[in-house]
Amino acid sequence: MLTVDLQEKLAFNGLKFEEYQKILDMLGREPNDLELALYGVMWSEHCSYKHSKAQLKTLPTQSECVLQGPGENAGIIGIGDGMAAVFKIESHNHPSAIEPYQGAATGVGGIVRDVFTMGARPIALLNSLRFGNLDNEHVRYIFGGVVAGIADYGNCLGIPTVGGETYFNKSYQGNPLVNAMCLGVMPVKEMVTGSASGIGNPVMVVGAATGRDGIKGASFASEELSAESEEKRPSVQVGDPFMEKLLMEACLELIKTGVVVGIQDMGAAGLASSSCEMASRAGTGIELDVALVPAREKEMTPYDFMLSESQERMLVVPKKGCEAKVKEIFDRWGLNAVVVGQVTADGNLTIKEDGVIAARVPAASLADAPVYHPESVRPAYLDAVESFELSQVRIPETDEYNDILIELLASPNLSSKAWVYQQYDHMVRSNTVVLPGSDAAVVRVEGTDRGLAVTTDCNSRFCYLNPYQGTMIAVAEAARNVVCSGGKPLAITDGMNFGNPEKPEIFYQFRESIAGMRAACQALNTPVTGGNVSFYNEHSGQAIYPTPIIGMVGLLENIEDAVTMDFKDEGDLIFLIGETKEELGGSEYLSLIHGLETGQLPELDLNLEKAIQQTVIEAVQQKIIKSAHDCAEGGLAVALAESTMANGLGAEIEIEDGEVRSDAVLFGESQSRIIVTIAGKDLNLFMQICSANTVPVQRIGQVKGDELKINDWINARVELLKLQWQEAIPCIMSQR
Amino acid sequence: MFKIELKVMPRKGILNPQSTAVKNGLKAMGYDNVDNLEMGKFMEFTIKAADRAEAEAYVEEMCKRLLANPVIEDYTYQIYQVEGE
Amino acid sequence: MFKIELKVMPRKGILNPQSTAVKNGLKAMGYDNVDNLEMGKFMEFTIKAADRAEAEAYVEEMCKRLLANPVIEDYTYQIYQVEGE
Amino acid sequence: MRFGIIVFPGSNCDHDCKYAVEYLGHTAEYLWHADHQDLTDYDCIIIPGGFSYGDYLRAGAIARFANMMEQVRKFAEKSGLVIGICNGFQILLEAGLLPGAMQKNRSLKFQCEYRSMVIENADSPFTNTLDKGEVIQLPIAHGEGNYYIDPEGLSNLEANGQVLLRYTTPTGEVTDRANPNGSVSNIAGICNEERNIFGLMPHPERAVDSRLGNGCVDGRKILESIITYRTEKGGVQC
Ligand SMILES: Nc1ncnc2c1ncn2[C@@H]1O[C@H](COP(=O)(O)OP(=O)(O)O)[C@@H](O)[C@H]1O
Ligand SMILES: [Mg+2]
Repeated sequence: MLTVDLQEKLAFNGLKFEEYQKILDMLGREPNDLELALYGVMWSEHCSYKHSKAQLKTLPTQSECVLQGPGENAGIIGIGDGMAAVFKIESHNHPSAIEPYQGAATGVGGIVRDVFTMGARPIALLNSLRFGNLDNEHVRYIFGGVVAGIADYGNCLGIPTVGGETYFNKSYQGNPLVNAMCLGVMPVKEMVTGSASGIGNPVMVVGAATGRDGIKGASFASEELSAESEEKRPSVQVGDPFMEKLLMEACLELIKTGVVVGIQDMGAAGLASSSCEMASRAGTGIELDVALVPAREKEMTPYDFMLSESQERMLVVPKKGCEAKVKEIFDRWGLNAVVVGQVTADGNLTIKEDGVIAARVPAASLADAPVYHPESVRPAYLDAVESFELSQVRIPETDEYNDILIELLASPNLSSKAWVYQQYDHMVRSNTVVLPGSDAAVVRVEGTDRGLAVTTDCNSRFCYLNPYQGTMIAVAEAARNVVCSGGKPLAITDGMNFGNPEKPEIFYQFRESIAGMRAACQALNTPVTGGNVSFYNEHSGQAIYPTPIIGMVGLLENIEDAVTMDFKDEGDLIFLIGETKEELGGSEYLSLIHGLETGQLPELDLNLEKAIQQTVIEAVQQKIIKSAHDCAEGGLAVALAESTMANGLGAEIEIEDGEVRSDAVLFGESQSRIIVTIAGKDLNLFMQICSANTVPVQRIGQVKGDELKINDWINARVELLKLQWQEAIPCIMSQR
Repeated sequence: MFKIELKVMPRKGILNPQSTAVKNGLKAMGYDNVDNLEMGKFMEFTIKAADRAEAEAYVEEMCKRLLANPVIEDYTYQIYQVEGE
Repeated sequence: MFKIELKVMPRKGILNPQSTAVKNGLKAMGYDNVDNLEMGKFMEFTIKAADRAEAEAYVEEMCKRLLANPVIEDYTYQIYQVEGE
Repeated sequence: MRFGIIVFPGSNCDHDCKYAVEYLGHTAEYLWHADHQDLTDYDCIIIPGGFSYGDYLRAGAIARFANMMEQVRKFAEKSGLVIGICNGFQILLEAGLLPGAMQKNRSLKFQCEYRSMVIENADSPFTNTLDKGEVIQLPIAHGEGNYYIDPEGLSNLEANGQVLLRYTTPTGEVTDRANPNGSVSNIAGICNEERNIFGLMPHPERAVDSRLGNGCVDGRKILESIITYRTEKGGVQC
């Protein structure tokens, strides 16, 4: 019976009545309050993926290099020389909306733990950020706080933050996105996982003491934001990067000793989720006594202990008899390491307080939330998008283009992001080969000559206008960025940020997006090794643009093959690989200059994409590519301008004035286009490689002087362009 | 003119790594007799206002908008009337 | 037991970046009536000591050694006797 | 040549320093902050960058009480070479081994980028392979590198030639724009009167391998100066 009392309880725990009935069936009795709370958090969207699970299953997850696909704390791929790369992306959107500095900082802390928990040393961080428009004071506050939070946390840890993306669009006004990605490396043989196997093995809590921080944070992340969110928010989690640094060093040292059976970080839903996930992965049970857990505050209840999201803690299952070894290592780092229970054979999660049982439920049942197949309806706005006619947009006069280019370069979306990444220590550990500011960043795998190219990409306006194709393009663009830095794309992690999946139009976006990712990942042979889904990104009923962020990792056999986007030497020849079509739909140009966020997306031919990427990879291997840069937001003109900035080297460009309207030539965002420069002496070899791969290529000019000239459309001093491009964000942010 | 002394302290129950670090630092130096350490910010400034009530209204507003972060900090202040127009 | 309230403020004449930033922030938000802003740290803690003089000696020493940097900071404190052995 | 690198719990450039020293063909050993090991046998002690104890009170404030810092003091008193980089510089200031203090950058932001700086004095164990007036480029990466010293202290530093590095434009001009953090007189690095202790905010150890970053290798010259000094003078005072 759904009494008022029960109704309140269910609402408090975020459970539906059907879900409650499923719990009754599983238990064969009524759950007590603590048990109900455990189901509440574990079956929250954030922990259970109940609306996305079925869709995620359709993604490709296998390839020659995948060692660990989705399901663990992070994915793992082999990168040769007996080494593995470990990586994952995670969102911290809601916490960052409420408390930008701490929300973003603890987001970084969480993803770093996901990586070192697999035994890997984190070697690089990236972050993908979305905010409302910067002309709003609150948005500036959120933006500034998020960047400072990421910076302070990562910098203190001594992990370089080497890349990411930063976009501004009104759809994120009340609901910013903060996704953090971490990449680590380790010898393949040192892999560990988060399973609690071995009946009788001790269960230990290590790291920070537990307070009442962020209780029910997972449930909070599974609701839409509203004006009341301020009041409802769980007590905010505060990060302690120094503690995390100690925890990381201690855990890596511990894992090397070989005494660890399983280890898992305590993220969302803290002790509850870490214990039941470790047990259910191994098919075992866990029994623990909360009275043994080191507490930061007085009079904590079992409920507080189980649901607290205090940061910088881990759950460790060592081999029996090795407790002292664990303690010894953590002691040296000045950290707690306490046995709180043991692995049991009964499959139950048993929670005691001072020896008295407070809750006992099958661990697998907590991890086995219902799976939903929500209804999906094509949103009506797509009709208008598809019927958009470009001919209604005026073509600018020749003498307007200089100003248009400057306006684009000085817009927050296309301007330099140095204001962001200079707050991040992107060089610490002396392995950063390609610094932020180019396409993908490249980090060396220490002790080898190998490098990993990493990038995050997503054009969410594209994904809004066409979720399927927009997501395909995101994958292709990520791969293109890896290739432009000299790498070969290997695998991805995905950060899916969407609105409320219970709304059919939103679920349509999600389903289409997954389908697009599937198609592109298959074609490019870059499987998905893990990721994160963040739903309910809405504010006052308004959803964000669908934002499936693609975090991609690629391999360079030798870091000396690394390529950057900037022009290197006067006289180098400039080529455009790929085709420019009359495609302005969804472009930054249409949005900024004409105020239109609509239109059909540029086409994407995955076979051509592959061939073009292959061409660049081969040319890189022949060591003839001096610079490479893909054409993304802002099109050809912006890409060329970006390549002039670093060294102040201009270019003289002649493009055949053909069928495509001039603004589309300059600013259209046709896909699969890469600008490369080569020395004159390598012309023949380069053309051979292009024709062997049958890709369209045209020589468009050469590196020359200190001006950028494109036909009779653009003629501007690089210094001037650079000033506008560089100062845009600093200027806005200093006018607080 | 009024002089304001404003204390901005971390909210009770919220982790405060700064305080912990100082506490541990003192302990390591042998000051075992120190306890309950909390660390926060202190600001003093003058404000021109018609009267105490107006000054207070300003201070409240400034705290909410800039000087304190209500999500993780509490503030208290004292107002003194001082010379100066 | 004694309770200590310690204020560590930037030395007079030393341009303190935090104070400057807050001052500029307030100005930018339109608070032209604010002046003479200084920002520093506030610490409170308890200390076990036989008497006030001993407590004071401890605090002086702790300030000199760790809690303040005399090159750029001045400190002042107040000592209150409180319950607790 | 044998370098010792002090490791605090929150050090993170210890690793970079070791890499740089080994890259140049010398040996580097880590020294745990809590140990009491005598340092006599080392040619140079490096106090690396990072966040020694989280730097929550003031950067370097707690680290200076580490056992190893007592050894560093003794080592320096006997004219041993000590170089403190970034957080290492902050620790040397807090320990009183170098004069002055650090404040937060005037931008209040952490800043990581390559910066130009001029060699103000080439007559030191840390700059002898460079020329006075030579402009080099090194990465900076700090949030509290805004060096302060009172006017009297400053004129002493200048008079004694203790300012070794000053932030400049790429062409060597000392301008306010070239100053990344608000340091008095654009100071990037100073030594003590005896010239055997050097503190600097920029990171020479991050600029030795041409395959990294923007390819700049000017950091070698600082390390090579130390090596040259030790090889030629055998380490007997200055
Ligand atoms: N939030 C961020 N953190 C770190 N680096 C960033 C961030 N935002 C942008 N960048 C860097 O700025 C450069 C330009 O970004 P973007 O224009 O998104 O590149 P692309 O279009 O090639 O993906 C890249 O090197 C990117 O890594
Ligand atoms: Mg790119």
